[in-house]
Amino acid sequence: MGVRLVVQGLFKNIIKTRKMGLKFKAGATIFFVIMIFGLLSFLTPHYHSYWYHFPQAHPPSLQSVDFIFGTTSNGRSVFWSLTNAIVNSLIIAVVTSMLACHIGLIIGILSGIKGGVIDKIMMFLTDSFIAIPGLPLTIMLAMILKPIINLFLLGVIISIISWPWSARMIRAITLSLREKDFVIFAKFSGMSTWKIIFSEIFPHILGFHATNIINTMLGAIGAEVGLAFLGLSIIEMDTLGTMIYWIQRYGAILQNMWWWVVPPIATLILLFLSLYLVSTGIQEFLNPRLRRVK
Amino acid sequence: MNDEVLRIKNLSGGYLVKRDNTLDYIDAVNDVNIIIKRDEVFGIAGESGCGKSTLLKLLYGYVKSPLIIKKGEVLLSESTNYYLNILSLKNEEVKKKIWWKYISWIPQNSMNVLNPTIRIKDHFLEILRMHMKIERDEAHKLIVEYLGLLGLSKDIVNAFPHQLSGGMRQRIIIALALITRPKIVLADEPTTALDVVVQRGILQWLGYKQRELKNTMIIVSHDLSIHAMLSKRIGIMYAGKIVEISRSENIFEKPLHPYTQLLLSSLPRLGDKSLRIGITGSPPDLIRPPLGCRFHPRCPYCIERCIIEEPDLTEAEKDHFIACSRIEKR
Amino acid sequence: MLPKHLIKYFLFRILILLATIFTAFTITFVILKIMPIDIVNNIIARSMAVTGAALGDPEAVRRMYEIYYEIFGLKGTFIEQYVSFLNRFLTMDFGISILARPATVQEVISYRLPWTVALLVFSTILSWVIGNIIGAVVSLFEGSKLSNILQSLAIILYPIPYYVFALVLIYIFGYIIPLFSLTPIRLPSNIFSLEFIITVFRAMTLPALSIIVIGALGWWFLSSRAMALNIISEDFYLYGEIRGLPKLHLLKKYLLKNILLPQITALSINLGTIFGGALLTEILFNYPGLGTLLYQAVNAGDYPLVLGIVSMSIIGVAVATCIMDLLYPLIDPRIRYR
Amino acid sequence: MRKNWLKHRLSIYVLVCNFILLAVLTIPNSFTVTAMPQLPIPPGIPRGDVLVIENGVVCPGGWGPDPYQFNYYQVGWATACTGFLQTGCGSPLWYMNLTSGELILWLTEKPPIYSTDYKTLWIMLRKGISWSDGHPFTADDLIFTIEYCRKYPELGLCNVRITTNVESVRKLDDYTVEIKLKEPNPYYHYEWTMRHYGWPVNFYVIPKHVFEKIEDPVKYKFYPPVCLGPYKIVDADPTGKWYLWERLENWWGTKLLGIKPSPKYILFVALGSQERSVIAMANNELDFTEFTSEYVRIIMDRNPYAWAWNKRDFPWAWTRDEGTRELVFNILKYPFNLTEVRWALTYAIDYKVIFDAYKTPDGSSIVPNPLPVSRFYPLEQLYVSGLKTELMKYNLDTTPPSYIQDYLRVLGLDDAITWYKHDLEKAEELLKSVGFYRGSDGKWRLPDGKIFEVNLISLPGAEFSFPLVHIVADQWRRFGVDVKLEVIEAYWDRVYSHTWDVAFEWPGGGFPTLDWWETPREWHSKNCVPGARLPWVGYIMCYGLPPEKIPEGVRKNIEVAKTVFPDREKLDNLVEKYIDTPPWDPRIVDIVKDLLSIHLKYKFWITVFSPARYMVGNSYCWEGWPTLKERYAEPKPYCSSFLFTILGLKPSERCPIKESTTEPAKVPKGLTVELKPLVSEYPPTVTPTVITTPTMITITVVEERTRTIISTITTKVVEEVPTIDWTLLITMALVTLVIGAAGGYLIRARKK
Repeated sequence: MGVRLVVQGLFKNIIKTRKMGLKFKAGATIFFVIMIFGLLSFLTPHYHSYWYHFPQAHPPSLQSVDFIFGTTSNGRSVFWSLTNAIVNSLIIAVVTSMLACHIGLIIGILSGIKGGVIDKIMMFLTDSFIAIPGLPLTIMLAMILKPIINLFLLGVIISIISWPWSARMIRAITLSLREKDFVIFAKFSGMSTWKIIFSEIFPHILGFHATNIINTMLGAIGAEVGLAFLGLSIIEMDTLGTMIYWIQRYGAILQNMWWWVVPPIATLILLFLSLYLVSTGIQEFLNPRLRRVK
Repeated sequence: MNDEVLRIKNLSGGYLVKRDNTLDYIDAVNDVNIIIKRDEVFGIAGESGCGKSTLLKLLYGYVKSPLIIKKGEVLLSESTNYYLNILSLKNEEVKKKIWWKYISWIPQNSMNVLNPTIRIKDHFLEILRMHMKIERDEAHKLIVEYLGLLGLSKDIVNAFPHQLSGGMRQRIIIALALITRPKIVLADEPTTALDVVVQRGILQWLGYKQRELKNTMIIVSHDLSIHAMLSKRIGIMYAGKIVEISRSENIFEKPLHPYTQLLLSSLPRLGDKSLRIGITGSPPDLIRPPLGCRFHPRCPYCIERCIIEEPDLTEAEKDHFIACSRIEKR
Repeated sequence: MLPKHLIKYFLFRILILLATIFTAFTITFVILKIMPIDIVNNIIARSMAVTGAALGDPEAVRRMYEIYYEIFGLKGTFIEQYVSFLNRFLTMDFGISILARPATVQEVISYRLPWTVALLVFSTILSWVIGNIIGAVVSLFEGSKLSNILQSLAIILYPIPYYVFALVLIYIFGYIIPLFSLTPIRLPSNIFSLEFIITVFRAMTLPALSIIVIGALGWWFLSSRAMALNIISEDFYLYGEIRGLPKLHLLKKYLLKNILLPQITALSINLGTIFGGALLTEILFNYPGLGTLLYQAVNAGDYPLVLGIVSMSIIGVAVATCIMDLLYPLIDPRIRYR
Repeated sequence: MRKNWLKHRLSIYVLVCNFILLAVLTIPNSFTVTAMPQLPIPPGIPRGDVLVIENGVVCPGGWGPDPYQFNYYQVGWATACTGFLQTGCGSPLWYMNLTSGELILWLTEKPPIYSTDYKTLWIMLRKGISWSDGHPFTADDLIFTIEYCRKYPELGLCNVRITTNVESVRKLDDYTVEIKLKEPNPYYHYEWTMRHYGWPVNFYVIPKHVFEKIEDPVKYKFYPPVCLGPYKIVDADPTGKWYLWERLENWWGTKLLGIKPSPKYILFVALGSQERSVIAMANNELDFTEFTSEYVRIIMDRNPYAWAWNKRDFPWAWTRDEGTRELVFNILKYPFNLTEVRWALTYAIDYKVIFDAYKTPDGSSIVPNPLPVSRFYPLEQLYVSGLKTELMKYNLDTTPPSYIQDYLRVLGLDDAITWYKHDLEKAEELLKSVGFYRGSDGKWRLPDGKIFEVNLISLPGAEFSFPLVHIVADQWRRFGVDVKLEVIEAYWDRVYSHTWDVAFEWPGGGFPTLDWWETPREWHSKNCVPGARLPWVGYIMCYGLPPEKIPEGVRKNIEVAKTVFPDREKLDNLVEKYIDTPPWDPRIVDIVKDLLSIHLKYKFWITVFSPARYMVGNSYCWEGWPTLKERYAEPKPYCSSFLFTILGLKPSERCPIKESTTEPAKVPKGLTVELKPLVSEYPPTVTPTVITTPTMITITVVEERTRTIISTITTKVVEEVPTIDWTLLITMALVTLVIGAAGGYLIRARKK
């Protein structure tokens, strides 16, 4: 119930705040810059993965690209780590959002539209997953899958804790849509349930779904950093989480190695900020009610 | 004896809206002059979007961004020869001195106007404590008594709004507006949300109440049948201007303004089986209202003068004011 | 006496609650069982590695393993173990914690529960109150400078991962300005003394601050502001304004009352989660709460302890949701039992 | 006009924000805030009376889940974080002086006395000892301990170890105990000697008068513990974050030996992470802990009172840890059963990189170690130098960097022996000789065309495994081996599933005694029987045996490869001889040499280094930490021998003291004896004249030359501590700048 009101509130709020377009632009710009940065990772030199290839803890200098952001305590280039980290973190984020949001979407719509026993069973499953504390569940799963962990699996693990929330939200919206005149009308005009879902319900959920995808991406990046903090991410790869893990491990902050500390944390914050702005922007963009106001 | 209650003088107002980085002014109310008398039901009619509700808001002094007043006065006759300009008062002053003491308001859309989380009696209590400075216990007694007087059951005092039917809610809202016995009651489309049967009952009740309390009532509605039932005088509004004012018999029997005529002809009448003719075209864009008579693009009797000259409201017959160049000329 | 359909509804809701708890418990148990950790093996192997001495008789070693499996309830097939743990779950007696042997799970939890509850109840409620009030007040001044600054701040604070924020807090207040000690604290025996308050304050301020700032200015603020703006555009609020009600009255009776009702649901779920502890915050601040304990237990594969804490959290969340479902119609007059 | 101003306002906002931040950060710093110690001690106790120890790496998660668990014979390391060992609460019969290898007679009056066939051990207890509750300590307690362990199989390890070794135990008089062993074992007294950790390495005596009343040994917690050491527990945090111990004023040691430790209170705290430890020590809230090489440079920068192994001079590193760090192969599994593969992987490691990775600013680092023997006196001289010619056959680096050689010389070690050459050609040659080939992608393929994958596992908590495993994984990958590195919490369980290829461990090492240590005892093929669980030493006992002889537990999980091991019999014989030879017998030297030669030849483990550990004491409140020059004790804060560090401390003038004594309580000279257990034909009480067989050690070992060489080394001077931490500030400022800019952008965007 509360969730439903919050969602409605968010929607209406966005209609009210007229300058959201700027938020979207700002978010997209920051995201674009980060993405360009990430795309540079395709130019990563082969020696990047080697430890102690560069001098240790070298402050930033302009002598070559490798040294732009300096080097780490284990003699790796912060610049290349960062570019790779962005890509890898985004892969995890995309996998998670694609899985969690679509599972949530299907379950949410089905239980919202069908109602009755199906709704009860699905919601009780969702509630069960919500009741299990999230982070410990992720930790357990990460430990189980540790021997075969990769970016995709990490995404799967994180999506296991994120889908129930999507499902609940989508269900709440579907329920409110179900009572709307146009859906009732469609139902009375003999449309099949699937037709109703695709032609009447889906377009209205699309806006929320898009923002939900981005919010889940945001959550996934955060969850990965959390897992990495406990050493449960893929330490062998560069992600934003593992970068922070190594910083922590080598005491980079206390060693005053700001060139190593600032890039991942700043990127993380900027990435979060940009995704958040984009998500609010998309809400504004895709919401049909908003279009009417314009 | 001065039986004037409210005098609206050259009132102009509208909305300032920012669109695509340009400030637009929506000319919702333009140069309105009305005199409203004591113990009278004055109706304002017109199509949607003609500025009826805006006029009402201005009368009430509820001026809040983006609504602005351009010019004009709303004079409230406080005593025989003393007029108070509502629009010159500060927001807080209007709130404290005028609202519910002199003027109260019956809002549109009765379904949603009551706070769903507080009880009916709390709505009354709020008003009594705010505007009459009556203590809680006393007010409580008063409310029960009052509702009894209105013929409402005592039980609803403790009910929540959603537990009541639409008609009941509307009655409550009307009761709310009348509890302080204000001189003027403004009703903004008081019965739109209700079905016809309930509507009728409510209107009868409202008329009865008005006769009993002998206060002035200004009713805004696009529905002429409501006016036929209640209003003693009717002002017809079109595109922010009053185009015709007269007693309701006059308006319904022999409307002079072409707009009024068209409006009435689109109204079904008992026993009349002829096809109803709607008004062609749509109301003008109030950001750039047409020059001359604002009705001229849709007027079947449009002459050249209508395009050039803006007609003034003149008394064509006794107590029958009309703003039309053709009539004026006649 | 309650009407019949209400009793039916109540019973059904409680049935759902039990089913939820049961399913969540089963999921946890299965996942724990899939976890590739045999704690008995881990403990014995570790001791053996450190001893560096031959264990000699394989028969004796085998016996030792058997005894430990038996003591920790890890004997038998999957189904047998499941039944035995379900039995423990139903009696809420999780037996002996493997890590803290011979202390029982309840004992170990009871040492830390007050800390976690104190921290999380305090910070959750405080951030809820602050966030909602600021959100509602700011919505009244929508478009003003204050509102813009607060909103920008919230948008920036909301996405900051709280561990980053926590680290910054530790460095600033623990090291650069050592206002708060990083060493664990000792609680004075007299809980009504000033010293007690100061000690608790010292231990809890930083972790609580990290939760409150992010929580209050992040989620609670944004959501309550969104809802407040929604309500301000409602007819009843407008009518309240038209009736000339004072601003404070409008804020209290019209805005906050309508915002808080849905927010209470969210709060109750949040309060339900406190039995799981705040894992990362507790680890970062070296806080003696359930979160760290749970992490330790998961790492070691201490089934009874993990199941104990997780079950508490599951029950907490499920019961909170259920209670809210049942009580909500009493609080919010708009909702009726379906 | 107004718009212009708006534009500037953004930058003004950001600037102002940054200035405020800078001010907030710098002002308190420039006034040098004096950190008030806010330790969890009862009110009224001055800081100078409390010694604050962080015991760090050994406790899982830094703290015990149940702080009131002191029943140490139960499974698990219940007492690991409590200070139980360090304060001597769990007192052994003998301590070993780990700097000299001598025995310290603690609860005993004499060294252990063996019968000539090594089947009986007589222990003579010191008279006049009492428990902390005043109850006298007698032979009954010792006998009760053994019988208690024997009686309860629920106690697990304790029960297993007693039943495997002890035939019977008998009281000769109140202070003499006779232990009859099942098999001749001249090493049995080690089970009762505190060498490096405590239980489960060695036994303690438990108070009979307390434990005999216990019915269920599983449920009993033994809190507060009844001790034999100079401290008793006062209070413990219910959440296990700290333990406070108070000096026992009527301790038997003060009466009998004249030892009175200086600190009135000892506080053991768990700070949770190295960062917090650094910050706490910088604030003088912590007196002793261990740091990793990354953090030690930070603390030496931040606190001018921090003392490492040589105070503030070179070398900071303490390299005398009893364990060497090794990469152990799963030699039962193909292709790691092939000696060529193991050697190839050894040659693919560049030890110089590892040395640099562990190096601290002063120049000290790990000690490269080609053999699984500790590199200190006498093991270095006996075995490492002793096997020099043997080692040279295996491609030892003859031209090591001079800084490594200088470093070895300072430590008194053989500077010619560093490590194997980083020889990729030889490695390649070796792999090709067993049919491996390189694929087109540069990765190694097994003869059957599969990619050569190595699954390297390691503990997460062990600071010495990091960054070693990462470097090795990296170097092997560069060599073309597909390495999958796994850092696992439940490491031991994983090890026992046998499903790994290479594991990081420390099975090698040794003490400053002639014998190497226990590991070779298990290499005998008789330990490899079908029903057994393989003890953790890299499965050498099963190497070369036919697969059907390998325990089922192993065969169930991995495919056991057939292996040719021509030296199997020789190894078995050597192990038998090793077990029969007493540790003080000089003949053991040759046996160990032969064992090591076989080990070296087949390269079962890659011994990488002797770790450099950074044990940092804070001399702000307490002085007299053991240093290179005054090496009176081992500085490990979590081991039992830390009691002797505590005994060597004295308060500095800087902290207020009330009840601490101002002088350190050094252990009297007469307590330490050479490790030469007495061998007798008769029990000591039966014939009071003990016949000792004169088995003098005839090897002359060179005394360590540490002190004389120090001056020849250029030490790096630690830079002066800056009062204002500019880089951190700039970091913060940059972060806020970014945040501010984004915020400003939003504000401006809305203003439009």
